[in-house]
Amino acid sequence: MSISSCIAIRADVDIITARQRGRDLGVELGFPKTDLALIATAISELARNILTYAGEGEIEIALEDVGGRRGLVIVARDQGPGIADLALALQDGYSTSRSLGIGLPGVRRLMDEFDVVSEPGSGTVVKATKWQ
Amino acid sequence: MSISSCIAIRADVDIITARQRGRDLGVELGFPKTDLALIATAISELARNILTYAGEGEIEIALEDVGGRRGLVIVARDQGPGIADLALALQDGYSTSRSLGIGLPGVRRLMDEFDVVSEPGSGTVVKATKWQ
Amino acid sequence: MSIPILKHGRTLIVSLQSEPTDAEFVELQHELAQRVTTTHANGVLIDVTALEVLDSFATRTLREIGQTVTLCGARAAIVGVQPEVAFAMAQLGLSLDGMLTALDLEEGLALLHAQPGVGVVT
Amino acid sequence: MSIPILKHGRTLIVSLQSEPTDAEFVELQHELAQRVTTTHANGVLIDVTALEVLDSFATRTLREIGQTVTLCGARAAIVGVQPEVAFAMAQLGLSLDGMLTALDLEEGLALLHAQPGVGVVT
Ligand SMILES: Nc1ncnc2c1ncn2[C@@H]1O[C@H](COP(=O)(O)OP(=O)(O)O)[C@@H](O)[C@H]1O
Ligand SMILES: Nc1ncnc2c1ncn2[C@@H]1O[C@H](COP(=O)(O)OP(=O)(O)O)[C@@H](O)[C@H]1O
Repeated sequence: MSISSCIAIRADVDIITARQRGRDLGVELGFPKTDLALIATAISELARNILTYAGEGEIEIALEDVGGRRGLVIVARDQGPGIADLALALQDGYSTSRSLGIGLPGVRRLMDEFDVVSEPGSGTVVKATKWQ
Repeated sequence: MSISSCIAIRADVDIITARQRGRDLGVELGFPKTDLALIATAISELARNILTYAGEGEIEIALEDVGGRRGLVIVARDQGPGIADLALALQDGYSTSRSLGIGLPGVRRLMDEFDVVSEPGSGTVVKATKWQ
Repeated sequence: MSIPILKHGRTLIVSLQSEPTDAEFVELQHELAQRVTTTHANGVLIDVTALEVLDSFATRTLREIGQTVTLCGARAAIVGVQPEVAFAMAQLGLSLDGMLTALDLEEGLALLHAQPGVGVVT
Repeated sequence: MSIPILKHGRTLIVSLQSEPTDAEFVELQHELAQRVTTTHANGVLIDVTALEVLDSFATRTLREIGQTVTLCGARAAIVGVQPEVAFAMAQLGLSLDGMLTALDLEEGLALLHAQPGVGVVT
């Protein structure tokens, strides 16, 4: 069983590859169909943010096992411009592009755990976990 | 081939002249039909803002060539009151007139590059580019 | 009035041939409301096939025309929006929400006549 | 164009078989607006049965397709949204507000034909 997978995000096809990979790992771990859709959607939003705001980066998908409790972890990582005002970026409807502005707050709702580390100039790391 | 054109905006007919001129230059440059409509619409919004908020000003339409990559540039320039809160003015639905408030954010969506320089008291310059 | 309004049965038809100025659009709005009442029309068709741009002002005015005409007891439909124009409007964030739309004059007439209260009286 | 558009009477049918890229979605939007006008279609059905994800970009584009097609004078319906996909969309905060939706192609066709002005003219 593959326990970790890393997908470089450089073009829009990579978004599809990344969410497909997330789905596959979710299936291996035995996640129900509803969770698979939530995971794939979350990956899609994070991968598109990398492409839109940082130009390129990577999505890592891994199995986490904390005292027998298993989860699927998505880590979205880029060396882009970072997010100046995180509180604002996490608000529904806030967007600095022509987009809907529900990516980050939406992913937070889709997943069980959600964490962003970002500083202007030093890129962005988003970590989101779905427990089984 | 004309590479630059400047239209004074003083009355509502000038809006039509300006967008027609933008279309013509776009045709000369070989832009596809869809882009011509986007360019003409962007010019229309910017020219009307000049008329509504500054009373008068000008629209410059020019060809830009950056290392062989060609684009059409719209510059809307006025000596009007300027925009006090740019972040607010760029939000969908914000308007200080009885208008729809989607001019500026809309033009940003229509074009590839978009830039506003404005200070209260010293007028407004909007620059928007469509790449080929 | 520079924009001609034709009458076909109980439908008023406006074919916008060249790009109207803002002032002409507003004049059209007044004029149509008057005409609906005086001529007892129950439908208004506005043909925008020839227009290469429908910006936020034009769109707002068309929507207001739809509302005005409806208040006067008729129905209005916009016909002939070109695909590039529709695409640009959608990008700008504009729609003709709440208005009837059709491909061309013929279909617009059929659509108006399919509206309750419009088709019955001819 | 990588996504095929079929014509059935006056309805254009798009069956999204594999997940389209962002670029393909935008191309579809252009293409459908053109086709509605050139083929005189009055309805557009987009079948998303095969899609496992409809994220914010896809949803926004589908909504824009609905607006564009409506502006051109036709009606668009989305059919086959899977229950898991619908659930994820709702969690994300997305809806297809303002669009027609149906279970499958057959019901979608019936729904389009029940729209005023779509069913009458064939
Ligand atoms: N990877 C990233 N790098 C830099 N900025 C980002 C990144 N992801 C999100 N942002 C910022 O946070 C804002 C909100 O993001 P999101 O909620 O996903 O909405 P949207 O992508 O639709 O704008 C974005 O508009 C952007 O300014
Ligand atoms: N050229 C300008 N000069 C001064 N203020 C402007 C100018 N253009 C836009 N603004 C300000 O920005 C706001 C938003 O503009 P816009 O998005 O085009 O919407 P609208 O014109 O419909 O109000 C305007 O209401 C106005 O207050």
